[in-house]
Amino acid sequence: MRVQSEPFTLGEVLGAGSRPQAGAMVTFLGTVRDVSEHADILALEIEHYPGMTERELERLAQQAEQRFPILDVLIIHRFGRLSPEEPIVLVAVWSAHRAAAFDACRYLIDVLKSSAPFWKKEITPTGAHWVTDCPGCRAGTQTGHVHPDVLEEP
Amino acid sequence: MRVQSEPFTLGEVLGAGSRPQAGAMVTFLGTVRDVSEHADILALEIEHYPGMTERELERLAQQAEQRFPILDVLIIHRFGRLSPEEPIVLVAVWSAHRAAAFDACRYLIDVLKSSAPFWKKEITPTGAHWVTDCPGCRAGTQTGHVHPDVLEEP
Amino acid sequence: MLHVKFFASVRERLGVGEMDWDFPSDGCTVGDLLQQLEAHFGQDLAGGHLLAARNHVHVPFSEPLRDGDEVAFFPPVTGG
Amino acid sequence: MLHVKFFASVRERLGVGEMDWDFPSDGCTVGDLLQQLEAHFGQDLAGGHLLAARNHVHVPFSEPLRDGDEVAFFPPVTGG
Repeated sequence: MRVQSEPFTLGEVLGAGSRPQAGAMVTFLGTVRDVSEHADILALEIEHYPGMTERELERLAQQAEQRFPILDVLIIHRFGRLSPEEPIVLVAVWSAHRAAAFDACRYLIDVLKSSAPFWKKEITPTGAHWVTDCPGCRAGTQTGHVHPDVLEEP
Repeated sequence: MRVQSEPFTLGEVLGAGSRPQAGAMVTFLGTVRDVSEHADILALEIEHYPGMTERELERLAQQAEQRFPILDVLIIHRFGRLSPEEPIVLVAVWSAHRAAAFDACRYLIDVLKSSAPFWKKEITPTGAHWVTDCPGCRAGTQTGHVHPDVLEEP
Repeated sequence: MLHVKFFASVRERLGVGEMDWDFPSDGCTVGDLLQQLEAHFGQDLAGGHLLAARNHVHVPFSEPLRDGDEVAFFPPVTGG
Repeated sequence: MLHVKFFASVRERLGVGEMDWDFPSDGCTVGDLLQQLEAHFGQDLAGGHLLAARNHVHVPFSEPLRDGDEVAFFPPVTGG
Protein backbone atom coordinates (compact mmCIF):
# COMPACT_ATOMS: atom_id res chain seq x y z
CA MET A 1 0.00 0.00 0.00
CA ARG A 2 1.30 3.44 -0.84
CA VAL A 3 -0.56 6.74 -0.51
CA GLN A 4 1.54 9.48 -2.07
CA SER A 5 1.43 12.79 -3.89
CA GLU A 6 4.42 11.98 -6.14
CA PRO A 7 3.77 10.65 -9.66
CA PHE A 8 4.87 7.11 -10.51
CA THR A 9 5.29 5.03 -13.64
CA LEU A 10 4.47 1.39 -14.18
CA GLY A 11 8.10 0.62 -14.90
CA GLU A 12 9.30 2.14 -11.64
CA VAL A 13 6.82 0.37 -9.41
CA LEU A 14 6.44 -2.97 -11.18
CA GLY A 15 9.88 -3.53 -12.70
CA ALA A 16 9.65 -6.59 -14.91
CA GLY A 17 6.23 -7.39 -13.44
CA SER A 18 6.86 -11.04 -12.61
CA ARG A 19 7.15 -12.51 -9.11
CA PRO A 20 8.35 -15.98 -8.16
CA GLN A 21 5.55 -18.58 -8.27
CA ALA A 22 3.10 -16.17 -9.87
CA GLY A 23 2.16 -17.16 -13.41
CA ALA A 24 -0.25 -14.26 -13.82
CA MET A 25 -0.31 -10.57 -13.02
CA VAL A 26 -3.26 -8.28 -13.67
CA THR A 27 -2.96 -4.54 -13.22
CA PHE A 28 -5.42 -1.69 -13.29
CA LEU A 29 -4.12 1.83 -13.85
CA GLY A 30 -6.48 4.77 -13.48
CA THR A 31 -5.32 8.05 -15.02
CA VAL A 32 -6.64 11.61 -15.19
CA ARG A 33 -8.79 12.14 -18.28
CA ASP A 34 -8.70 15.48 -20.05
CA VAL A 35 -12.48 15.61 -20.26
CA SER A 36 -15.38 14.61 -17.96
CA GLU A 37 -19.12 14.34 -18.54
CA HIS A 38 -19.41 18.08 -18.02
CA ALA A 39 -16.27 19.92 -19.15
CA ASP A 40 -12.63 19.95 -20.09
CA ILE A 41 -10.42 19.04 -17.16
CA LEU A 42 -7.40 21.22 -16.43
CA ALA A 43 -6.46 19.31 -13.31
CA LEU A 44 -7.79 17.02 -10.62
CA GLU A 45 -7.38 17.74 -6.92
CA ILE A 46 -7.56 14.69 -4.71
CA GLU A 47 -8.17 15.06 -0.98
CA HIS A 48 -7.80 12.12 1.36
CA TYR A 49 -8.07 11.22 5.03
CA PRO A 50 -4.52 10.52 6.24
CA GLY A 51 -4.48 7.58 8.62
CA MET A 52 -7.84 6.18 7.58
CA THR A 53 -6.76 5.88 3.94
CA GLU A 54 -3.84 3.58 4.71
CA ARG A 55 -5.94 1.52 7.13
CA GLU A 56 -8.76 1.14 4.63
CA LEU A 57 -6.48 0.13 1.73
CA GLU A 58 -4.77 -2.41 3.98
CA ARG A 59 -8.16 -3.82 4.99
CA LEU A 60 -9.26 -4.10 1.34
CA ALA A 61 -6.05 -5.92 0.38
CA GLN A 62 -6.50 -8.40 3.22
CA GLN A 63 -10.11 -8.94 2.24
CA ALA A 64 -9.05 -9.70 -1.35
CA GLU A 65 -6.37 -12.12 -0.13
CA GLN A 66 -8.97 -14.00 1.92
CA ARG A 67 -11.51 -14.02 -0.86
CA PHE A 68 -9.36 -15.03 -3.85
CA PRO A 69 -6.42 -17.47 -4.28
CA ILE A 70 -3.84 -14.76 -4.92
CA LEU A 71 -0.18 -14.37 -3.97
CA ASP A 72 0.37 -10.64 -3.64
CA VAL A 73 -1.30 -7.25 -3.98
CA LEU A 74 0.06 -3.77 -4.60
CA ILE A 75 -2.08 -0.64 -4.32
CA ILE A 76 -0.79 2.88 -4.97
CA HIS A 77 -3.14 5.87 -4.75
CA ARG A 78 -2.13 9.48 -5.18
CA PHE A 79 -3.47 12.67 -3.64
CA GLY A 80 -2.89 16.37 -4.34
CA ARG A 81 -3.05 18.17 -7.68
CA LEU A 82 -2.81 15.94 -10.77
CA SER A 83 -2.68 16.87 -14.46
CA PRO A 84 -4.39 15.02 -17.34
CA GLU A 85 -2.70 11.71 -18.25
CA GLU A 86 -1.06 11.47 -14.82
CA PRO A 87 -1.62 8.22 -12.89
CA ILE A 88 -4.17 8.30 -10.05
CA VAL A 89 -4.32 4.72 -8.85
CA LEU A 90 -2.60 1.42 -9.54
CA VAL A 91 -3.87 -1.97 -8.42
CA ALA A 92 -1.66 -4.97 -9.20
CA VAL A 93 -2.49 -8.57 -8.29
CA TRP A 94 -0.26 -11.63 -8.65
CA SER A 95 -1.61 -15.18 -8.69
CA ALA A 96 -0.82 -18.64 -10.00
CA HIS A 97 -3.70 -18.55 -12.48
CA ARG A 98 -5.31 -15.71 -14.37
CA ALA A 99 -8.93 -15.97 -13.24
CA ALA A 100 -8.11 -15.12 -9.62
CA ALA A 101 -5.88 -12.21 -10.64
CA PHE A 102 -8.61 -10.70 -12.84
CA ASP A 103 -11.33 -11.22 -10.24
CA ALA A 104 -9.28 -9.82 -7.35
CA CYS A 105 -8.03 -6.79 -9.30
CA ARG A 106 -11.53 -5.86 -10.37
CA TYR A 107 -12.87 -6.44 -6.87
CA LEU A 108 -10.17 -4.23 -5.36
CA ILE A 109 -10.73 -1.26 -7.64
CA ASP A 110 -14.52 -1.57 -7.20
CA VAL A 111 -14.42 -1.62 -3.40
CA LEU A 112 -11.67 1.01 -3.30
CA LYS A 113 -13.92 3.38 -5.26
CA SER A 114 -16.77 2.88 -2.81
CA SER A 115 -14.91 2.84 0.50
CA ALA A 116 -11.39 4.37 0.42
CA PRO A 117 -11.55 7.95 1.76
CA PHE A 118 -10.50 9.94 -1.31
CA TRP A 119 -12.43 12.82 -2.86
CA LYS A 120 -11.86 14.27 -6.33
CA LYS A 121 -12.37 17.87 -7.38
CA GLU A 122 -12.33 18.69 -11.09
CA ILE A 123 -10.67 21.94 -12.06
CA THR A 124 -12.26 23.17 -15.31
CA PRO A 125 -12.00 26.41 -17.33
CA THR A 126 -15.27 27.64 -15.77
CA GLY A 127 -14.71 26.60 -12.17
CA ALA A 128 -14.03 23.74 -9.82
CA HIS A 129 -16.48 21.18 -8.54
CA TRP A 130 -16.41 18.07 -6.44
CA VAL A 131 -17.00 14.84 -8.30
CA THR A 132 -20.12 13.18 -6.95
CA ASP A 133 -20.70 9.50 -6.98
CA CYS A 134 -24.09 8.95 -5.40
CA PRO A 135 -27.12 7.48 -7.17
CA GLY A 136 -29.36 10.33 -5.96
CA CYS A 137 -27.13 12.97 -7.51
CA ARG A 138 -26.70 11.03 -10.69
CA ALA A 139 -30.25 9.97 -11.37
CA GLY A 140 -31.97 12.90 -9.69
CA THR A 141 -34.48 10.40 -8.38
CA GLN A 142 -34.30 11.20 -4.69
CA THR A 143 -36.95 13.69 -3.55
CA GLY A 144 -35.52 16.79 -1.93
CA HIS A 145 -32.06 15.61 -2.85
CA VAL A 146 -29.34 18.17 -2.11
CA HIS A 147 -25.82 16.91 -2.53
CA PRO A 148 -23.07 18.98 -0.88
CA ASP A 149 -21.59 20.04 -4.18
CA VAL A 150 -19.63 23.25 -3.69
CA LEU A 151 -18.83 25.36 -6.72
CA GLU A 152 -15.94 27.76 -6.61
CA GLU A 153 -13.61 29.63 -8.91
CA PRO A 154 -10.58 27.71 -10.20
CA MET B 1 0.96 -6.82 -32.01
CA ARG B 2 4.45 -8.15 -31.47
CA VAL B 3 5.63 -11.75 -31.75
CA GLN B 4 9.21 -11.96 -30.57
CA SER B 5 11.80 -14.16 -28.91
CA GLU B 6 13.42 -11.29 -26.96
CA PRO B 7 12.39 -10.72 -23.34
CA PHE B 8 10.58 -7.50 -22.44
CA THR B 9 9.67 -5.63 -19.28
CA LEU B 10 6.48 -3.77 -18.47
CA GLY B 11 8.40 -0.53 -18.10
CA GLU B 12 9.96 -0.83 -21.56
CA VAL B 13 6.76 -1.58 -23.41
CA LEU B 14 4.23 0.46 -21.45
CA GLY B 15 6.26 3.44 -20.30
CA ALA B 16 4.08 5.44 -17.94
CA GLY B 17 1.07 3.39 -18.98
CA SER B 18 -1.30 6.25 -19.69
CA ARG B 19 -2.58 7.29 -23.11
CA PRO B 20 -4.48 10.46 -24.03
CA GLN B 21 -8.25 10.12 -23.48
CA ALA B 22 -7.90 6.77 -21.73
CA GLY B 23 -8.86 6.91 -18.07
CA ALA B 24 -8.28 3.20 -17.55
CA MET B 25 -5.67 0.64 -18.52
CA VAL B 26 -5.86 -3.04 -17.67
CA THR B 27 -2.93 -5.35 -18.34
CA PHE B 28 -2.44 -9.08 -18.12
CA LEU B 29 1.09 -10.45 -17.88
CA GLY B 30 1.65 -14.19 -18.14
CA THR B 31 5.00 -15.45 -16.88
CA VAL B 32 6.80 -18.79 -16.75
CA ARG B 33 6.08 -20.58 -13.46
CA ASP B 34 8.83 -22.66 -11.88
CA VAL B 35 6.45 -25.54 -11.25
CA SER B 36 3.55 -27.12 -13.16
CA GLU B 37 0.93 -29.68 -12.13
CA HIS B 38 3.44 -32.42 -12.81
CA ALA B 39 7.01 -31.28 -12.15
CA ASP B 40 9.55 -28.56 -11.62
CA ILE B 41 10.02 -26.46 -14.72
CA LEU B 42 13.55 -25.73 -15.90
CA ALA B 43 12.41 -23.90 -19.01
CA LEU B 44 9.55 -23.51 -21.41
CA GLU B 45 9.93 -23.87 -25.17
CA ILE B 46 7.30 -22.06 -27.20
CA GLU B 47 6.77 -22.95 -30.84
CA HIS B 48 4.59 -20.82 -33.07
CA TYR B 49 3.35 -20.60 -36.65
CA PRO B 50 5.03 -17.55 -38.20
CA GLY B 51 2.62 -15.66 -40.40
CA MET B 52 -0.52 -17.18 -38.96
CA THR B 53 0.37 -15.98 -35.45
CA GLU B 54 0.54 -12.32 -36.41
CA ARG B 55 -2.63 -12.58 -38.47
CA GLU B 56 -4.53 -14.31 -35.68
CA LEU B 57 -3.45 -11.79 -33.01
CA GLU B 58 -4.45 -8.93 -35.31
CA ARG B 59 -7.84 -10.56 -35.85
CA LEU B 60 -8.39 -11.00 -32.10
CA ALA B 61 -7.49 -7.36 -31.41
CA GLN B 62 -9.93 -6.17 -34.08
CA GLN B 63 -12.61 -8.45 -32.67
CA ALA B 64 -12.11 -6.96 -29.19
CA GLU B 65 -12.25 -3.43 -30.57
CA GLN B 66 -15.58 -4.18 -32.24
CA ARG B 67 -16.98 -5.91 -29.20
CA PHE B 68 -15.97 -3.50 -26.42
CA PRO B 69 -15.80 0.33 -26.20
CA ILE B 70 -12.00 0.45 -25.96
CA LEU B 71 -9.40 2.85 -27.33
CA ASP B 72 -6.30 0.74 -27.90
CA VAL B 73 -4.85 -2.75 -27.54
CA LEU B 74 -1.31 -4.05 -27.25
CA ILE B 75 -0.43 -7.75 -27.44
CA ILE B 76 3.10 -9.12 -27.13
CA HIS B 77 3.73 -12.87 -27.22
CA ARG B 78 7.13 -14.52 -27.07
CA PHE B 79 8.43 -17.72 -28.61
CA GLY B 80 11.62 -19.74 -28.15
CA ARG B 81 13.21 -20.91 -24.91
CA LEU B 82 12.06 -19.08 -21.76
CA SER B 83 13.24 -19.43 -18.15
CA PRO B 84 11.06 -19.31 -15.02
CA GLU B 85 9.81 -15.80 -14.16
CA GLU B 86 10.34 -14.59 -17.71
CA PRO B 87 7.37 -12.93 -19.42
CA ILE B 88 5.42 -15.00 -21.96
CA VAL B 89 2.55 -12.77 -22.96
CA LEU B 90 1.31 -9.26 -22.30
CA VAL B 91 -2.16 -7.98 -23.12
CA ALA B 92 -2.85 -4.29 -22.43
CA VAL B 93 -6.15 -2.54 -23.08
CA TRP B 94 -6.91 1.18 -22.80
CA SER B 95 -10.42 2.57 -22.45
CA ALA B 96 -12.31 5.55 -21.07
CA HIS B 97 -13.89 3.47 -18.29
CA ARG B 98 -12.64 0.48 -16.38
CA ALA B 99 -15.37 -2.09 -17.10
CA ALA B 100 -14.60 -2.23 -20.82
CA ALA B 101 -10.84 -2.49 -20.18
CA PHE B 102 -11.29 -5.42 -17.77
CA ASP B 103 -13.78 -7.20 -20.04
CA ALA B 104 -11.69 -6.75 -23.19
CA CYS B 105 -8.40 -7.77 -21.54
CA ARG B 106 -9.92 -10.94 -20.14
CA TYR B 107 -11.63 -11.70 -23.44
CA LEU B 108 -8.36 -11.27 -25.35
CA ILE B 109 -6.28 -13.56 -23.16
CA ASP B 110 -9.07 -16.18 -23.15
CA VAL B 111 -9.46 -16.24 -26.95
CA LEU B 112 -5.69 -15.99 -27.47
CA LYS B 113 -5.24 -19.15 -25.39
CA SER B 114 -7.75 -21.03 -27.50
CA SER B 115 -6.90 -19.78 -30.98
CA ALA B 116 -3.44 -18.22 -31.36
CA PRO B 117 -1.03 -20.81 -32.86
CA PHE B 118 1.48 -21.22 -30.01
CA TRP B 119 2.49 -24.50 -28.38
CA LYS B 120 4.33 -24.89 -25.09
CA LYS B 121 6.77 -27.61 -24.18
CA GLU B 122 7.80 -27.95 -20.54
CA ILE B 123 11.43 -28.86 -19.91
CA THR B 124 11.65 -30.69 -16.57
CA PRO B 125 14.46 -32.57 -14.76
CA THR B 126 13.02 -35.88 -16.00
CA GLY B 127 12.22 -34.93 -19.57
CA ALA B 128 10.29 -32.65 -21.84
CA HIS B 129 6.63 -32.81 -22.72
CA TRP B 130 4.12 -30.78 -24.66
CA VAL B 131 1.57 -28.96 -22.57
CA THR B 132 -1.88 -30.19 -23.45
CA ASP B 133 -4.98 -28.12 -23.15
CA CYS B 134 -7.81 -30.32 -24.25
CA PRO B 135 -10.71 -31.43 -22.04
CA GLY B 136 -10.26 -35.06 -23.09
CA CYS B 137 -6.63 -35.13 -21.98
CA ARG B 138 -7.37 -33.30 -18.76
CA ALA B 139 -10.44 -35.13 -17.60
CA GLY B 140 -9.66 -38.47 -19.19
CA THR B 141 -13.33 -38.70 -20.05
CA GLN B 142 -13.06 -39.27 -23.78
CA THR B 143 -13.19 -42.93 -24.78
CA GLY B 144 -10.21 -44.08 -26.77
CA HIS B 145 -8.60 -40.72 -26.18
CA VAL B 146 -5.00 -40.49 -27.41
CA HIS B 147 -3.51 -37.05 -27.34
CA PRO B 148 -0.34 -36.50 -29.42
CA ASP B 149 1.85 -36.03 -26.37
CA VAL B 150 5.44 -36.77 -27.24
CA LEU B 151 7.89 -37.49 -24.45
CA GLU B 152 11.56 -37.02 -25.01
CA GLU B 153 14.77 -36.42 -23.13
CA PRO B 154 15.49 -32.82 -22.14
CA MET C 1 -13.07 15.37 24.37
CA LEU C 2 -13.81 14.23 20.80
CA HIS C 3 -11.66 15.10 17.82
CA VAL C 4 -13.91 15.89 14.85
CA LYS C 5 -12.78 16.08 11.22
CA PHE C 6 -14.52 17.22 8.05
CA PHE C 7 -13.45 16.42 4.50
CA ALA C 8 -14.00 17.61 0.93
CA SER C 9 -17.27 19.51 0.28
CA VAL C 10 -18.31 19.26 3.96
CA ARG C 11 -15.03 20.84 5.06
CA GLU C 12 -15.37 23.59 2.45
CA ARG C 13 -18.98 24.36 3.34
CA LEU C 14 -18.18 24.69 7.05
CA GLY C 15 -14.81 26.35 6.52
CA VAL C 16 -13.47 23.98 9.19
CA GLY C 17 -11.18 20.96 8.71
CA GLU C 18 -10.96 19.77 12.29
CA MET C 19 -12.05 20.78 15.76
CA ASP C 20 -12.27 19.50 19.29
CA TRP C 21 -15.71 18.97 20.80
CA ASP C 22 -16.58 18.25 24.42
CA PHE C 23 -17.62 14.64 24.84
CA PRO C 24 -21.41 14.91 25.17
CA SER C 25 -22.34 11.96 27.41
CA ASP C 26 -22.20 8.18 27.64
CA GLY C 27 -24.51 6.55 25.11
CA CYS C 28 -24.05 9.39 22.65
CA THR C 29 -23.98 8.18 19.03
CA VAL C 30 -22.44 9.53 15.84
CA GLY C 31 -25.94 10.70 14.86
CA ASP C 32 -26.37 12.57 18.18
CA LEU C 33 -23.04 14.31 17.65
CA LEU C 34 -24.07 15.26 14.12
CA GLN C 35 -27.28 16.92 15.39
CA GLN C 36 -25.25 18.94 17.91
CA LEU C 37 -22.79 20.00 15.21
CA GLU C 38 -25.59 20.99 12.83
CA ALA C 39 -27.13 23.13 15.60
CA HIS C 40 -23.70 24.64 16.31
CA PHE C 41 -22.99 25.53 12.68
CA GLY C 42 -26.60 26.44 11.97
CA GLN C 43 -26.76 24.28 8.88
CA ASP C 44 -27.58 20.88 7.51
CA LEU C 45 -24.27 19.13 6.87
CA ALA C 46 -24.97 17.01 3.84
CA GLY C 47 -28.54 16.63 2.69
CA GLY C 48 -28.66 13.01 3.70
CA HIS C 49 -25.46 12.00 1.88
CA LEU C 50 -23.05 12.18 4.74
CA LEU C 51 -20.79 9.30 5.72
CA ALA C 52 -19.05 8.90 9.05
CA ALA C 53 -15.93 7.20 10.39
CA ARG C 54 -15.00 6.53 14.02
CA ASN C 55 -11.29 6.04 14.70
CA HIS C 56 -10.58 5.51 10.98
CA VAL C 57 -13.33 2.93 10.43
CA HIS C 58 -16.57 3.48 8.50
CA VAL C 59 -19.53 3.37 10.95
CA PRO C 60 -23.30 3.89 10.80
CA PHE C 61 -24.82 6.91 12.54
CA SER C 62 -26.09 4.56 15.27
CA GLU C 63 -22.51 3.85 16.38
CA PRO C 64 -21.96 4.84 20.05
CA LEU C 65 -19.00 7.10 20.84
CA ARG C 66 -16.42 7.03 23.63
CA ASP C 67 -14.49 9.89 25.09
CA GLY C 68 -11.28 10.46 23.10
CA ASP C 69 -12.66 9.18 19.79
CA GLU C 70 -11.77 10.71 16.45
CA VAL C 71 -14.97 11.18 14.43
CA ALA C 72 -15.00 12.22 10.76
CA PHE C 73 -17.83 13.36 8.49
CA PHE C 74 -17.50 13.39 4.73
CA PRO C 75 -19.46 13.01 1.48
CA PRO C 76 -19.50 9.74 -0.49
CA VAL C 77 -15.95 8.89 -1.53
CA THR C 78 -14.85 9.28 -5.15
CA GLY C 79 -11.34 7.85 -5.33
CA GLY C 80 -9.96 5.30 -7.73
CA MET D 1 0.91 -27.99 -55.46
CA LEU D 2 -0.04 -27.64 -51.80
CA HIS D 3 2.39 -26.48 -49.14
CA VAL D 4 1.81 -28.52 -45.98
CA LYS D 5 3.11 -27.64 -42.50
CA PHE D 6 3.13 -29.53 -39.21
CA PHE D 7 3.66 -28.04 -35.76
CA ALA D 8 4.57 -29.06 -32.22
CA SER D 9 3.88 -32.70 -31.30
CA VAL D 10 2.60 -33.48 -34.81
CA ARG D 11 5.82 -32.16 -36.35
CA GLU D 12 7.91 -34.16 -33.86
CA ARG D 13 5.96 -37.36 -34.38
CA LEU D 14 6.33 -37.19 -38.17
CA GLY D 15 9.85 -35.81 -38.11
CA VAL D 16 8.71 -33.34 -40.78
CA GLY D 17 8.05 -29.62 -40.41
CA GLU D 18 6.92 -28.81 -43.93
CA MET D 19 6.56 -30.45 -47.30
CA ASP D 20 5.05 -29.95 -50.72
CA TRP D 21 2.24 -32.22 -51.85
CA ASP D 22 0.72 -32.53 -55.28
CA PHE D 23 -2.70 -30.92 -55.42
CA PRO D 24 -5.06 -33.93 -55.35
CA SER D 25 -8.10 -32.72 -57.31
CA ASP D 26 -10.81 -30.09 -57.38
CA GLY D 27 -13.26 -30.56 -54.52
CA CYS D 28 -10.60 -32.03 -52.28
CA THR D 29 -11.07 -30.99 -48.62
CA VAL D 30 -8.68 -30.60 -45.70
CA GLY D 31 -10.04 -33.92 -44.39
CA ASP D 32 -9.32 -35.63 -47.72
CA LEU D 33 -5.74 -34.34 -47.64
CA LEU D 34 -5.35 -35.55 -44.06
CA GLN D 35 -6.40 -39.09 -45.06
CA GLN D 36 -3.84 -39.09 -47.89
CA LEU D 37 -1.11 -37.85 -45.53
CA GLU D 38 -1.97 -40.46 -42.90
CA ALA D 39 -1.73 -43.15 -45.58
CA HIS D 40 1.59 -41.69 -46.75
CA PHE D 41 3.12 -41.59 -43.26
CA GLY D 42 1.46 -44.83 -42.20
CA GLN D 43 0.11 -43.34 -39.00
CA ASP D 44 -2.77 -41.59 -37.38
CA LEU D 45 -1.77 -37.95 -37.03
CA ALA D 46 -3.46 -36.88 -33.84
CA GLY D 47 -5.98 -39.19 -32.24
CA GLY D 48 -8.85 -36.90 -33.07
CA HIS D 49 -7.29 -33.79 -31.58
CA LEU D 50 -5.90 -32.28 -34.70
CA LEU D 51 -6.63 -28.73 -35.80
CA ALA D 52 -6.11 -27.32 -39.29
CA ALA D 53 -5.46 -23.97 -40.89
CA ARG D 54 -5.73 -22.98 -44.55
CA ASN D 55 -3.71 -19.95 -45.62
CA HIS D 56 -3.22 -18.90 -41.98
CA VAL D 57 -6.89 -19.15 -41.00
CA HIS D 58 -8.43 -21.84 -38.76
CA VAL D 59 -10.73 -24.05 -40.84
CA PRO D 60 -12.86 -27.17 -40.31
CA PHE D 61 -11.84 -30.43 -42.03
CA SER D 62 -14.73 -29.92 -44.46
CA GLU D 63 -12.97 -26.85 -45.94
CA PRO D 64 -12.30 -27.27 -49.68
CA LEU D 65 -8.74 -26.66 -50.91
CA ARG D 66 -7.38 -24.85 -53.94
CA ASP D 67 -4.14 -25.40 -55.79
CA GLY D 68 -1.36 -23.33 -54.18
CA ASP D 69 -2.87 -23.33 -50.66
CA GLU D 70 -0.76 -23.54 -47.51
CA VAL D 71 -2.32 -26.11 -45.20
CA ALA D 72 -1.17 -26.66 -41.61
CA PHE D 73 -1.94 -29.41 -39.11
CA PHE D 74 -1.32 -29.00 -35.38
CA PRO D 75 -2.52 -30.03 -31.92
CA PRO D 76 -4.75 -27.76 -29.81
CA VAL D 77 -2.90 -24.52 -29.13
CA THR D 78 -1.48 -23.78 -25.68
CA GLY D 79 -0.19 -20.22 -25.81
CA GLY D 80 -0.87 -17.36 -23.45
